[in-house]
Amino acid sequence: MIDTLELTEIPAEDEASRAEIRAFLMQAVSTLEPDVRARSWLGFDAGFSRSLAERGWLGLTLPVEYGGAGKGPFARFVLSEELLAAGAPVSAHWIADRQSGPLILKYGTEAQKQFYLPRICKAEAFFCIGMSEPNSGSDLASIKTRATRNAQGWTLNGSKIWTTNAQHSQYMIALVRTSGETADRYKGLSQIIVDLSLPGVTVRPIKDMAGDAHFSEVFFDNVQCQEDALIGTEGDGWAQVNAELAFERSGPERLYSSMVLLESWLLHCRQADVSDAQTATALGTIVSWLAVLRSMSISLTAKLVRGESPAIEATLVKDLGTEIEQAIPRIIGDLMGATPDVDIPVSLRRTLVYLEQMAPSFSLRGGTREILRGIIARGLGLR
Amino acid sequence: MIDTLELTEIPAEDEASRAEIRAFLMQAVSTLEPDVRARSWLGFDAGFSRSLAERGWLGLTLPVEYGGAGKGPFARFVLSEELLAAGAPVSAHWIADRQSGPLILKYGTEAQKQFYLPRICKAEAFFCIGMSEPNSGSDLASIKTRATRNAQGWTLNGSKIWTTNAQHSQYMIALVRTSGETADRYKGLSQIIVDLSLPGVTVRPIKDMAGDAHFSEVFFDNVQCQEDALIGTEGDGWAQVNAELAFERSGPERLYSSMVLLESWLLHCRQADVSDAQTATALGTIVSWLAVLRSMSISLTAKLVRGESPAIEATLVKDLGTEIEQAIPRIIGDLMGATPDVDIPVSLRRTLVYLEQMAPSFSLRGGTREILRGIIARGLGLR
Amino acid sequence: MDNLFTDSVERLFAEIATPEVIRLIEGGGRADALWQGLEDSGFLDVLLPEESEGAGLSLADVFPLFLLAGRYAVPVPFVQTLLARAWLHAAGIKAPPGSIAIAGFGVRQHGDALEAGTVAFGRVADWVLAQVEAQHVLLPVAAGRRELDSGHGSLNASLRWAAQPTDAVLIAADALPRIGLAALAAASHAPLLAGAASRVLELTLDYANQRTQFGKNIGRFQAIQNQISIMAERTWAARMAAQLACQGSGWEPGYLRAAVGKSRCSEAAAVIADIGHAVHGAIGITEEYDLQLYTRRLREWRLAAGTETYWARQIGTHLLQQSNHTALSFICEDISP
Amino acid sequence: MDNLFTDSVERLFAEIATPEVIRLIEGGGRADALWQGLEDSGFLDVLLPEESEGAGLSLADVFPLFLLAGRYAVPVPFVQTLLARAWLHAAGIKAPPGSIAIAGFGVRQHGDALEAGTVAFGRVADWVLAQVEAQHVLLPVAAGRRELDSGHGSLNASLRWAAQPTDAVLIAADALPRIGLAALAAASHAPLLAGAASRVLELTLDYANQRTQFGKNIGRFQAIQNQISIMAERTWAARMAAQLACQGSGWEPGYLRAAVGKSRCSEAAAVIADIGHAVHGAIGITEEYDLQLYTRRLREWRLAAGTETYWARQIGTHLLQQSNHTALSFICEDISP
Repeated sequence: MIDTLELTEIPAEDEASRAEIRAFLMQAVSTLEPDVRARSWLGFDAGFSRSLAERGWLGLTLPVEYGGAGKGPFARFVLSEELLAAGAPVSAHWIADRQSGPLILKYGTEAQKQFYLPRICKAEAFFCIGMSEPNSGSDLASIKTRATRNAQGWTLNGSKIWTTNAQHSQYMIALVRTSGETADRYKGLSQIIVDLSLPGVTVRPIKDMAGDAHFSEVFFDNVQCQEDALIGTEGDGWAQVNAELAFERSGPERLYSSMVLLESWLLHCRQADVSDAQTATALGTIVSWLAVLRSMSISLTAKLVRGESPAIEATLVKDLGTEIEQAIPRIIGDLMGATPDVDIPVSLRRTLVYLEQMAPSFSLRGGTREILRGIIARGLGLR
Repeated sequence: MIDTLELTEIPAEDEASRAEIRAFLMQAVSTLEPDVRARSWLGFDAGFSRSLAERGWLGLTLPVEYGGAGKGPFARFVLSEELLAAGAPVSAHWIADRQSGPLILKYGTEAQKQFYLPRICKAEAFFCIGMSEPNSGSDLASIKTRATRNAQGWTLNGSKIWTTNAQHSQYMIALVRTSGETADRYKGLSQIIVDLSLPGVTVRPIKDMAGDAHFSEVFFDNVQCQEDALIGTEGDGWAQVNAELAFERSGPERLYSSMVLLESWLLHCRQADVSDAQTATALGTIVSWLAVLRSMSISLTAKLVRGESPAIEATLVKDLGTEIEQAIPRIIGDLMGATPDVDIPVSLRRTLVYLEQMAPSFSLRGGTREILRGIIARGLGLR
Repeated sequence: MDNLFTDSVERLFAEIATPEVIRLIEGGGRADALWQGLEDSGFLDVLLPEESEGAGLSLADVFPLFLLAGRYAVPVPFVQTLLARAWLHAAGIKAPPGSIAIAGFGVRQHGDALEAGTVAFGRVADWVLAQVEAQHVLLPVAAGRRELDSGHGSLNASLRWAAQPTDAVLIAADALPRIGLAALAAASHAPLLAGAASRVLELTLDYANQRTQFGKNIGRFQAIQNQISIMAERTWAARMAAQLACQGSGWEPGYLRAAVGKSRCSEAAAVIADIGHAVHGAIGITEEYDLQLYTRRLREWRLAAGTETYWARQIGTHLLQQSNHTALSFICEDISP
Repeated sequence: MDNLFTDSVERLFAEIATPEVIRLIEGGGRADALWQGLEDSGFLDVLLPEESEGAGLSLADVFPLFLLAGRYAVPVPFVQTLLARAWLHAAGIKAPPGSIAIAGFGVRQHGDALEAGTVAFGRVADWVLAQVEAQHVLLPVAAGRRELDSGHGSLNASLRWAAQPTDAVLIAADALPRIGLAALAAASHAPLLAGAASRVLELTLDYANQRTQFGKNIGRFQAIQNQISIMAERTWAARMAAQLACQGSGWEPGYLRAAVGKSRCSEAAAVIADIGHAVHGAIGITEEYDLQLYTRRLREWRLAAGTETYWARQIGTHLLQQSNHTALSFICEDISP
C-alpha cells in the first residue's frame, strides 16, 4: 500500500536561505517579461546558471569534496521552488543538478565523480537525458540505440529524440542497449555518458509550436566512447533509470510550471481591481490546491531525508501536480475571457497563450498520466 | 464512423400536444413535493399510469390495432420530456411503454401482440427487465438463469437481481440461457416473458440508500412457463437485447434525471433573489448543456423516424447526458453551500440530497460509462 | 500523540460505532449509549489543559483521532464537541456534559424565536454552539424543535426555539477566541471528510480486487485503475488538507488553514463518493451494503459549514487584498505550517 | 444547401488554405493571395439577397461552409466577413472589398485615439467592424497600428488608431440589425471551433490507429479509448451547439443561440485540444506536425468573443429574469429552433 504523507515543516536552517534567494532573484529575474519567465525550466541561460554556481547554489546536495554544498534535500527544495516560481531560466543546469549529478554520485566510479561533479557545480558541464527514440515513446524497453564494446571502449549507434537541451549540453546520459535484442525488453539496457562533442554525434533541434527549440533529435553514427563512459552497472540501466524517475517525480518541479501565469494574473487582478466572486473563487481554488500539494511535496522530501524511497507516493503527487499545472491556464483563460471589457496587459496575454499551448507537455515529461495511474493502481494493491 | 447529428425541429403536429400535456401535469403532479417528483421514472403510481392511459398516452407509438396511438417517435419524445422534466411518477408503465411494447411489436407472434400490447396501452400490464444476475453485472454473457424446454413449454431456474419494479410488475422479460454453457458466451441466450404470478417466482425487494425499494432480486424455482413465453427467436436473445439497449439509450430519459432539482433551484434563486455571477454562470452552463443535448436527442429521434438505427450516436449522447445529469447535483450543492446565509427550503434540500445520492446510479442503468466509451471508441474506428 | 493512544481510540470506535449502530441512529434510534461510551472514554476533554482536567493535547496531536472519527463515520459530533469544549474553555466557560454541534452559519433571530438551519449532527446533538447576531451562545437542543430537513438517514437537522431557552449558556464577548464559529466548523469537518474518504477508498479497493467481470478482477481494467487512482490522489490530498486544518501547537485552528482544509476536502468528497459508487455498481447503493454509510457522510459533510466554493472564495479574497504577498509567499507564510 | 456547393467550398479550402499557407501567414506572410482566392470564389456575399448580388442563402444554409472554415483553419476572417457583410447590408451599407474582423468587445476611445484590444484575425483583416461608444463603425486596419499581443503564430492583434481614420465607414444608428456585435462575433466563432475540433479529432484518431506502444496500437488501450471518446462526445456536442448558433431562415443569428453555441464550443475547445495533445505526445507539439495548426486556433477562438463562462453567465442571467419560464420551457422555446 501507499504510505501516508505527514505534514512536515521545512527546517529553519533551510528556510533561512529563502530571503537571500528571493533578493537575488528579484534583481536577476524580475526584469524579464513574464512570458519569457514562463519558460522557466525550459529557459536556457548559461550565464544565469553560472551566477547561481558562484553563489554556491548548484550541486547543493552534492558532497563538499566534489564541489557541492553538502546540504540536504530541504535546502534544495527551498531553492528550487523559489527559482521555479520566479520563472528563473534554469534549464542550462537543471538536469545536471537534479538528476545527472545525483546519479553519478550514486553509481559513478570515484574517477567519474571527480571528473563530472565539480564541473556540474561550476556550471561547466550541462547534461541532457537520452531516453525516447522515434519508435519508443513511453515504451522504453523497445529502444534500439546500441553501444557495442570494443578495444577503445564503446561504439555508439542509433538516435534519441525529444531530448531537452541537447544542443546546449556537453553531455548526455543515454539509455542504450549493450546486450540482447528488443525482445529481451528491459534486460541488457545500460546508461552511457556521451560526450556530445565527439565525432559522429549530430544534434538536430526540433522547433516547437511556441516557436522555441528545446527538444532535439540526436544521432549517433559510430561514436567512439571511452571505456569509462558506462555509468553504473552494465545491464542495470533500467533499474537505474527508474530510481532516477522516482527522484524526478518528487520535487517541486511538478507544481510550479504555471506559477508565473498565476502570479502575473494576480498582479493584474489587483491592478485592474478585478475582485469579483468568480475570480476570487478561482484564485482561492488554485492557491489551496497548490498549498496542499506543496505540503505533500515537502512531506516527500522528508521521506527522502529519512532515506526512504517514496516512489509511488511521488507518482501520486506528480499526477495531482500536473492536474493543477494544466488547469491553471484553462481556468485563468476562461476568466480573462469572461470579463472581455477589462484590458489585459500584453505580457499577461502572451504568458497565458504560451502556457495554454505548452501545458499538455507537462504530462509528457516523466511519464504520461495513464502510465502514472497504472503505477498508482499497482501501488494500491489492485491486482 | 459515427454519423453527424443534424439539427432538426420537432414537427408541429407533435409539438401541438405539448400544451395539453403540460396542463395535465400541472394539475396531476405539481402538488407533489419536489423530492418525491425527483424520483420520476423510479416513482411508482399505478393510478397515474392509468390516468395517462385514459388520455391515450400509453403506447403512443404502438399501432392503433393493438390499442396504441399509432404516432411517431416525436410524439413520444414530447410526452416523455414533459413527464420526466416534471418528475411525474411514471415508473409503473415506463419500461412496458418504452422497451417491452416495442420489443413485442418487433419480435412477437401475432398472438403475443394481441395479448400483451392492448394490456400495456391500458396500464394493465407492467413490465420489468431481467438482465443482471448476482455474478454477472455488466458481463451479460455470463448469465446462468436457464430455461429448459419441456412438454408444457419452458422450466425456468435461476435468479435475477437489480430488477427495477419487479415487485409491482405483472411480467418480466428475462434474458436466459436456453442452450449451451457459460463458456459459449452470447450464444444460446434467449428472451422469455415470465408471468411473475406463476408458482416458483419469489420477489425480494432490495432497499436502497435513499430508503426506497425500486430494485428487487427475483428467484425462479422450477417456474413452468408456457410454450409461447419465448419472445423472438431462440438463441437470438443477445442480438434482441442489444437492439433494445440502443433504443433505450436514444430517448430523453438520459437528460432529465436531475431536472426537478434544477427547476426547484431556479425557483428558489428567483424567490430568494440569488442572482450572483456564480449562480448565473452555473445555471447558464447547465441549461446550455441540456439545450445542446436535447437537440442531439431530437436528431437521434429523427434518425429513428427515418428508420435508421443510430446505436453508436445514441451511446455518445447517453454518455454526455449522464455527465450533466450527474454534474447537476454536484454543482447545485456546491453553490447552495457557498451562500450559507441564504435559507434553503426544506423540499429543495431534500431533493438535492436525494439526487446527490442516486446520481451515481444514472450511469449504471443501460451500461457503465466505461462500457459506453468502449462502444464509442469502436464506433470511431479505433482498432 | 503516540500510536498506543490512537489505537485505543480506534478500538473504541470499532466497538461502539459499528455499522449497525450507525444504521440504528440514522433510522431514528437514540445516540445516548454511544455518546456515554465516548464520555466514559475520557477523550472528550483532551484538548483542555491538564489543570482543567484535560490532557493538554494540541490540535495536531488529536488530528489522528479526528480522522478516525471520519473513518468510522461516528454518528455523533465527536470532533465538534472536542473543539467546542476547547473553544468554550478558551472563552472562560466550562462546557456542560453532552454532545455539541457547531452552527457555523445560518442562525437567525425572528422576534423572540431562534432558528439554526441545517445543522450538521443537529439530529443527535445535545447542544448547539452558535452565534446569534453578536451574541455567542450554547443552545440546548432539547428545549427546541428539530426538523429533519435533509432526507433519509441524514444526521442534519434544522432547529427552532420559540424563545431563547432559559438554560442557554451565554458567552461573554470580551474573552472570545480568535477563531470564529464558521472556521471552527470548517476545521471540524475537514478531518471527518478525509477519514471517511479513506474508508470509501478502502472499500472500493477491496471490491475491485474481489469482483470479477469479463473473466478478471475489475481492478485490472485500465479504466477502473484510472478512476481509482484519481480517487486515491484525492484521498491523499484531502488527508493533507485536513492535517493543515488541524495544525498548531495549541487547540485553536487557523482561519486560512481551516479554509484550505474544508475547501479541498469538500472538493474531494464528491469525487470520491462518485467514483466509489461507480466502481461498486448497483450493490453500492443498497441499504445493506456499508458503502453508503460513508458516502452519505461525505456528501453531508461536504455541504456542511461551507462548500469548496465558499471557502475558496474566502481564500482568494484574502490573497487579492494582501498586496504585499505573491501567491507563493502567501502559501509559504500564511498557509503552510 | 446542396452537397455540390459544400464540396466545391471544401475543394477550394483544401487548395488555397493548406497547412503551408497557414504556416506562412502565421509566420508573418501576407494573406492577400489567399483572400483574393476567396473573393474570386464569390462565396463572400452568399448571405446577401440575390438582388444585392448575393445568393440569398440563409444562415442555416451556410453553416456547412462555416464548419469547413474551422476544419481547414482558414487563416483569414472568412466567416466573420460573410456575417459582417450581411450585417452591414441589413444596416443599409454595402461592404467595401476586403476581409472584415469583428470586435465584439473591448473597443475604447481615449481622446481622439481608438483602441481595439486583441481582435481575432486582427493581424490579417483589412477592416474591423466595431462599436465605439454608441457608434458602430467599420475601421480600416491599414490606417492604424497593429500590435501582435498573443504570442507566436497568433492571428490576433490589438489595433490602435491615433484618430478616427477618414475612410472609416460610419453606420447609422436607425437601421442597426437586432443582433449586436458581441453575439455576432460569438456566432462566428462557434462553427469555427466546431470545425477545428472535428479536424483535431480526426488527426487524433489517425494517430491512435498508427502509433504502436507496448506492442499494440495506442488506440486499443482502454485509457486512450476513454479519452478519445470524451473528445468525440465534445466534438459532436460542439457541432450541434454551433449549428444552433447558425440556425435561422434569414442571415441573422439569435442572441441566446449564439450564446449557447459559443459557450459550449469554447468549453469543448480546451478539452479537445488537451486530449488531442495528450494522445499525440511529443510529436504533437512540434512545429512541423500539423496538429498544432488546429489546436492553436481552438485555444485562440475559445478566448475570442467571450469564453464559456462569459456566455453561460448571460444565459443564466436571462433565465433568472424570465420568471414566466421554467428551465425546460426556456430551452424548448427560447433556445431550440
